[in-house]
Amino acid sequence: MNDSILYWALLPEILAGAGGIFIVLLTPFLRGSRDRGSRLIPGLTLLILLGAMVALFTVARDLPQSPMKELSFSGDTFSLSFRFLLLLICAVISLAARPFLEREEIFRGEFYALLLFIYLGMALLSGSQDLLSTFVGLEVLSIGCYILLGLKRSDLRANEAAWKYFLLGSISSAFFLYGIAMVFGATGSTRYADLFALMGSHSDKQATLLLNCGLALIFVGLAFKLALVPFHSWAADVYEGAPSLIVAFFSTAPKVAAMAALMRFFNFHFPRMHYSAGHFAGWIAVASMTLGNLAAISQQNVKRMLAYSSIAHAGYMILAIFIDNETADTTLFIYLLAYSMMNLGAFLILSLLSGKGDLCVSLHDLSGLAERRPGLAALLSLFLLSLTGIPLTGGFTAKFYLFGSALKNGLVGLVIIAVLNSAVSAYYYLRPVVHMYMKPLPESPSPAEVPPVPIGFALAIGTAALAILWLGILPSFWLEFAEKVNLALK
Amino acid sequence: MTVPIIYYLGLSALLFALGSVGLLLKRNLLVQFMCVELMLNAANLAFVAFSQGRADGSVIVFIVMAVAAAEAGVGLALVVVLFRNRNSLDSEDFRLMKG
Amino acid sequence: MSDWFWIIPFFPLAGFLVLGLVGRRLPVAAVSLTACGSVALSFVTALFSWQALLRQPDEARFFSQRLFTWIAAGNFQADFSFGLNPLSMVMVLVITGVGLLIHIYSTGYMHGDPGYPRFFAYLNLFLFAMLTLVMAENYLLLFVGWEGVGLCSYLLIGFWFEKPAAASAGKKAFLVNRIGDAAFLLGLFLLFYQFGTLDFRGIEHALHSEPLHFPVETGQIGTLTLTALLLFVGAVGKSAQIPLYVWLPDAMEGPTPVSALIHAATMVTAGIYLVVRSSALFTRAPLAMETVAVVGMLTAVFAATIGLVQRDIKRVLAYSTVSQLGYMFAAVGVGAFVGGMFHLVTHAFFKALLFLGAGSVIHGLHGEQDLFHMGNLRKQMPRTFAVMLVGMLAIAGVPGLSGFFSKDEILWKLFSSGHTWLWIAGLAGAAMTAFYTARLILLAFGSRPHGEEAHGHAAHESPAVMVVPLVILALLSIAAGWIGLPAWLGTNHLEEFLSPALAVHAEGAHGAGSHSTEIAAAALSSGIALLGIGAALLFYFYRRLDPDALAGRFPFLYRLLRNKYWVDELYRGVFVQPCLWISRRVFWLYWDQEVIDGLVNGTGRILAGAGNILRRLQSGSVRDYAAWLCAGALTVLLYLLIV
Amino acid sequence: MKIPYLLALLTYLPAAGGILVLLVNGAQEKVIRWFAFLLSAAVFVLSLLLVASYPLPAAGYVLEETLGWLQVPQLGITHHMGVDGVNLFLVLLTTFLTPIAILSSFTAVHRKVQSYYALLLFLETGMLGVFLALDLVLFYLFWEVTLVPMYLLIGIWGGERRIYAAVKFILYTMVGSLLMLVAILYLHLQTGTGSFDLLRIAGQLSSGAAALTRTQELWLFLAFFVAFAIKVPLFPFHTWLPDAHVEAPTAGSILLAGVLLKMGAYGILRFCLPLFPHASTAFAPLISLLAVIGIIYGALVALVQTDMKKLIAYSSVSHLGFVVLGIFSFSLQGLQGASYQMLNHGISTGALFLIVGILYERRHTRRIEEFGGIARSMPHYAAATLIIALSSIGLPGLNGFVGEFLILLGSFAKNSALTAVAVTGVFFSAAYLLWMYQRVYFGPLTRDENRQLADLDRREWACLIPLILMAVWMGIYSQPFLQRMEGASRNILHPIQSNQLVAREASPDFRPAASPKPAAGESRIAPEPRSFPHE
Repeated sequence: MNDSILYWALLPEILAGAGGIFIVLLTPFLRGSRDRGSRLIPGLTLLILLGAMVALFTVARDLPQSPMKELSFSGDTFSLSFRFLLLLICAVISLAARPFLEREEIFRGEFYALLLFIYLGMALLSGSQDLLSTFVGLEVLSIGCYILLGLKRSDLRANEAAWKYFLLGSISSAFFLYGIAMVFGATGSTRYADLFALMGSHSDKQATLLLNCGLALIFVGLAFKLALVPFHSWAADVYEGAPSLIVAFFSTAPKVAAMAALMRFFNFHFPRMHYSAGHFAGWIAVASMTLGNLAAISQQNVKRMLAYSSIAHAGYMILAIFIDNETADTTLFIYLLAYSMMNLGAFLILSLLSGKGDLCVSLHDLSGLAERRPGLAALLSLFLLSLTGIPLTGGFTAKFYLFGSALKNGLVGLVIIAVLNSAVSAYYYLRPVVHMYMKPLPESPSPAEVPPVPIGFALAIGTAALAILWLGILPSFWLEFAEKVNLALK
Repeated sequence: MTVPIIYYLGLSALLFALGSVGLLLKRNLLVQFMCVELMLNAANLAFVAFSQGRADGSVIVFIVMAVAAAEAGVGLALVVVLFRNRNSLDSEDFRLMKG
Repeated sequence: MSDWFWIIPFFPLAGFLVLGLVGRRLPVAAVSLTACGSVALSFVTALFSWQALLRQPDEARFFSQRLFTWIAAGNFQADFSFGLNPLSMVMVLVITGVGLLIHIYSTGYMHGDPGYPRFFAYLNLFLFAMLTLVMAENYLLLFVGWEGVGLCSYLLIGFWFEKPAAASAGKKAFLVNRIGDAAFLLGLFLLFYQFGTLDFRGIEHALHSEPLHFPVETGQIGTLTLTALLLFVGAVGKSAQIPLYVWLPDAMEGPTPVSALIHAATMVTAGIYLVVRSSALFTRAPLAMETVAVVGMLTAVFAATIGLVQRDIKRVLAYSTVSQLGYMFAAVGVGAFVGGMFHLVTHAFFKALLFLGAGSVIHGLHGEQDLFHMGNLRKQMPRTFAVMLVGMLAIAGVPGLSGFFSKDEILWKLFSSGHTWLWIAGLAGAAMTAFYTARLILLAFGSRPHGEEAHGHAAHESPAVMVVPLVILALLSIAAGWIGLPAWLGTNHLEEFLSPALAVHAEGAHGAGSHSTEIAAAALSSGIALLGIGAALLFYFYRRLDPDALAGRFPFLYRLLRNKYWVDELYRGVFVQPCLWISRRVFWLYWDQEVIDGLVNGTGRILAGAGNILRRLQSGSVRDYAAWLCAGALTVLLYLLIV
Repeated sequence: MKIPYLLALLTYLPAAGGILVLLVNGAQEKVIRWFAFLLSAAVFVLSLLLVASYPLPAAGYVLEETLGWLQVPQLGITHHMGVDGVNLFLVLLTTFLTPIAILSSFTAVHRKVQSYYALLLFLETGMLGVFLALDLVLFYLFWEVTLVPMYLLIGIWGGERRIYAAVKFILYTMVGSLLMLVAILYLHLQTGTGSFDLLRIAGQLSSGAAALTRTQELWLFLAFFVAFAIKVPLFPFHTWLPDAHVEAPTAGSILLAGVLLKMGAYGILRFCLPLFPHASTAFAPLISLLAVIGIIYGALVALVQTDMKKLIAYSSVSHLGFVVLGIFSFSLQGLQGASYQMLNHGISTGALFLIVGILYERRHTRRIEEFGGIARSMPHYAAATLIIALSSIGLPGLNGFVGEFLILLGSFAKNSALTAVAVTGVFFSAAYLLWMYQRVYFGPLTRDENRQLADLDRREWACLIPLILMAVWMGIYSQPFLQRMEGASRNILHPIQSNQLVAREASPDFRPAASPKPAAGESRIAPEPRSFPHE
């Protein structure tokens, strides 16, 4: 393998990192949000992200399609598709960020730099083939997130959310790290390829035990990021406390990255884990879906409800990790694409509706929204229907593909449970729809006037909606795209 | 003479457990933060133990330390913000959200 | 004419369409003309068809015309095809003839009613349905007519729908008939699966040509018997026999011409027609025949007893109709198909006459129907009195009049076929018939006792348009008997005419018995009739006997009869109320709302409750969360180590 | 006339119209509703082309088309649509009822007019897609897609308890359909055609190229069937229906009763029977029993309702029981009768809901006790109601009878005792409708507010007359319909009958046809073996 190709493969990340550093260096010279220069930052960030995307596809042509197992970072097509998704999410967020930040009076150039750095960490996570680089990626991601969460210093709820996430995240990092140590102890290496090779030859019982424990703790570390039960406890509080736009980012991008890492680690490199881990993942999946859906039923706070919903969705997705056939990564990608777009859309709209300080996010606040803002109501409904998995939305395509793949693997029972869970979820996803369309405008207190939609938001939400519909109505393009990823495996 | 690896590991596990138990018992934010640091360092200790005689293990330890330091920076900043807003360091004062 | 006979039902249909669609905008005269004219056209066509039929040789006396295929699925096919054979010819003549007279009568009777065009629309529709019924070439098309007449009956009984009693009576008629119809339908299914067709001629052909497949089911309940019985249940509903007769007395809520046409002359005889038309089938099911005979005679006597004490003039006639229909069933039940048809024809005339006469009385008294409020009408309504007297004598069976011949033939056939008990019951019924009809005449037209104030003084004779049909019917009531003279007196033209339609199967019922016995029996029955009339005279004319005293002597019996054996109350208490109660309490409120919806909503509640419990785990304290995290990690570790 | 992609055009034209409706200025109410009406009427005219181009006799799909750019080859989903005798008239029923439903809303709906008509048009697309789809996933897509407009129609323009009803409606049906989705996927994987095309899967199964074990077949059948049974609704899955109907706006009720319920029965015909002949046979006794219970039960519960709409809703449970009974009689008569009864029910029950809606618009109540004697104030209305009620009762000469008769005839051969019970439904249906009729229309006018009720206006006549004409036509001259249904019904029965043939030949009690059939104009197909029913 030619080194130049390797660096070439990292071109998007290099771009993003350089851009981030540039912004960080730029900000001290700007005088707050009023400065013309700081107004340029969002556009600059978007430009960098788009440039990264272009770079991504440019280098893709020259890259081998199979994973380069001997490298710590593989720029194969699998990581390529996930990096594309991550860039997309970041771009959508950066589109909507400025009006949001200005409304909350926390506009700072560093936000954009953080976004780019976090992308860096996530990209690393998606292509990493070495436990150490995985850890670094995870930590870059985490630390960035801690800062994002704490960005709104004056808001006590946001502070609490940040603290909870920080503390629990650190614990999970500790677990992850301990897991790495154990694996390292058992095999003497942190490279996936080495681990894989060594595992086959091991007959040492102690080492195997150590290895298994290590793998379990690594799983815990990643599962925490995905908010899988029983590592979900942070999710609801953090989603509720953090500003909606941050949550929109937060509930999507890190999950994409963590899922990619899980996929690469457990599906590509440790297929033999399938049996016992698959079983266990089954339990975790069932627990996540069920707990997420049930706890969401009686939530009054829409953000909190969506937090539980995302726990449930992580439960569905985890099925894909343990699918032992060639469709696993396609399935995961399609599901994540749909999931992130609909979650982004829903949270962005909530962010618009909830007003400054995210105060109006209860179901009651949505009552009669269709009268006031039919367009927003329709879009929010679209995202919610997609989350439910109603056909002609991306959510359906994703679930369809996922259930199909899982059935192909013989997971009939799990699929039936998942399907029943979907039916339950329909109940709470429809509640906002009920409020928006079927309840009258509340008389008192009169609802906060929703300001006109800033252009950035409109573009961001439009992108998400378009993606959802595209994936729902004409999924061929995306399936084909995702199936190219598939080749990476075989 | 080398200390058998198992001792290191035992100590590391003990520290890790201590950290987690401390987290469960202590209400002070700073103490909680220190417990987390303890857990991270326990893991680090395990690395050191495993990397006996291997260079790359030691390198990892340094990387981890760097990362932990970054985390500590953010964490302490958060503690400061929390204290400023609430004038308290009791973690039970920060239960606005639940259910 | 043999090509065009099928148009007979369509004249009234056209009349119905005209009246139904634009009747409200037409002048009264145009309505009357359309209504009567369409029936008259039918009648004339029927007469021509009859002539055409008579010109055919005996064995070829049928016309048939397939208009189009109605329903076809797989090997099932039913056509819209009309036909005429002697049997249906007789029915067509009666229906169009009597129908025409009643239409004419109604133009007078209904004059001034706001629903005048509607009334005639219904009446025309009824004739269409009735003609379809009798001219149908298959059972399914017959069923169309069968239900069609039921519908018209419903509409006409409830013609004055603002009267709650009328609305309710119409519904009752329809529903009680539906019970019979359900059985009828089952009978049709059985027919189809035995014969592969529902065509009359196909079935008759099969019965005749494959005697091995379809033997006479003596002493066993075979499929043929079951089929026949199911068809008979249908007939029981339509012809108001026990136990489904309850609708007919209530049906008197309708306008009187309706009672005359539908509930006396035509529709209610559809059951008889059905059995006779299915004679090939019934003769192979002796058990079914016995059932028909017994039910018929039971009804005849049962209804007659109720008729003895009714006060409402139309109700007396209604029970009389039920009773006379019973006679007809008894006749066909013992194989005297011709006898049954004969009585059907004569009954159509004299009962229509009696009803129309009663209508004339009611009309004259401005709606008064209580016999005990009438009296002395002989003077005010002499022509009505005269024709009703004729009708009464005819139904009572006074020798020489039509009723005598037809009833006598039935009684003779009962006797000669060995059904002695039925014969005795028939005689008793005949006595009662004579009594209650005489009572009716005497109460209405005779003088009042004790100086009771009668409404008679206000009465007036009906206009000519009502009286002329009465006179014609009276003439027919006298003369119609002569078409079916008994063997000792002349030729039975009716039997000759009908026998090709009934073919040979009626022969078996022709029992032994010489002319002398037959004469003796006739003498006995006429004596019985006179006895009944005499008793009525004693009670209500000479007043030698006091009916109240008699009632006082047998209070329970009297109350039993007065209250019509409490059958309506019984049905209400045993079927209707429990059914409603179960439907409401058990099915709807309990099963649907408690059990099923309880399960559905309960599932929701359980899920929400579980969710709430899970929510409570989310305590908000970061230490708890950390505990979850650690516990989770521990679990994962343990699981991987153990499994 | 040949129109390329006629089926797709038919299906998507209403949706395109719906989008247009959403785009115009919402204040132009008149323009919107006339546009919606004319568009749906145009779709109806277009759908008549299907009949015009229908050759007789036809057995298979007379019109099939696939739409390349809407397929998903990666998943094996094809955009395969087709018309045969089974769905032809259901498509027509949909296109026929939708303009009527739209027309009926002209004065009833003044709130959010744009969304209302757009949703009705979207709903039409969904319904047409369900009937036309010959690909399992495509079918499922449309199946689910119909839920949303109906849910919103009930929830936004419905009555007082509309939210409960709407949520119950969508959750009830969704539980069933999601299980069906699993079954679709499973079936797809098991047959290994790599395609969701119904014809290919059915071909694989019937040719033996792919086989299901008995257990698999039974479970798959159940998963499909429960989804359909809920939609039908078959007792005891029916409790969503009364709520949904009572709360839905008139047009919603018309389409819900007229078309949406048929989707369930159609699904059974199109999928359950051909794909799972053994399971269908195995479950037939149980399902027939449930159908008969539904017939009687629905009728009895309808009898005691105090709300007219609820009464009609329960009557649907009863009527659809007949349909299911007919389908599971596995006889040509039963099947054709069921297909016919679906149309009848669409027409007569749709019309009944329309009628109740007309009254509701005037009085804003549907409680029976609020009325009485309105035949005096609204004579035309009463007459129209009577005709429709009689059609629903199954009076011979009107459409309802033909279907019920054929169903009962067909099912009698299979299970005469059960049929005998079902026949009593004939009595009860008359009981509840005539009793209601008596209480609402007959009797004295006791309430002042009923005295001044206006009789039908021109628009209402325009809604009712087509329905009445259809009721009469289909009652008197059923051949144009039955002939076209026959070939397809035979196709559906084929796998079941070949499955049953063994049992049938073993039956000793077999009587040959007794008499030759009377000469008939049409070419009849050779009679099938007739066996005598066993008690």
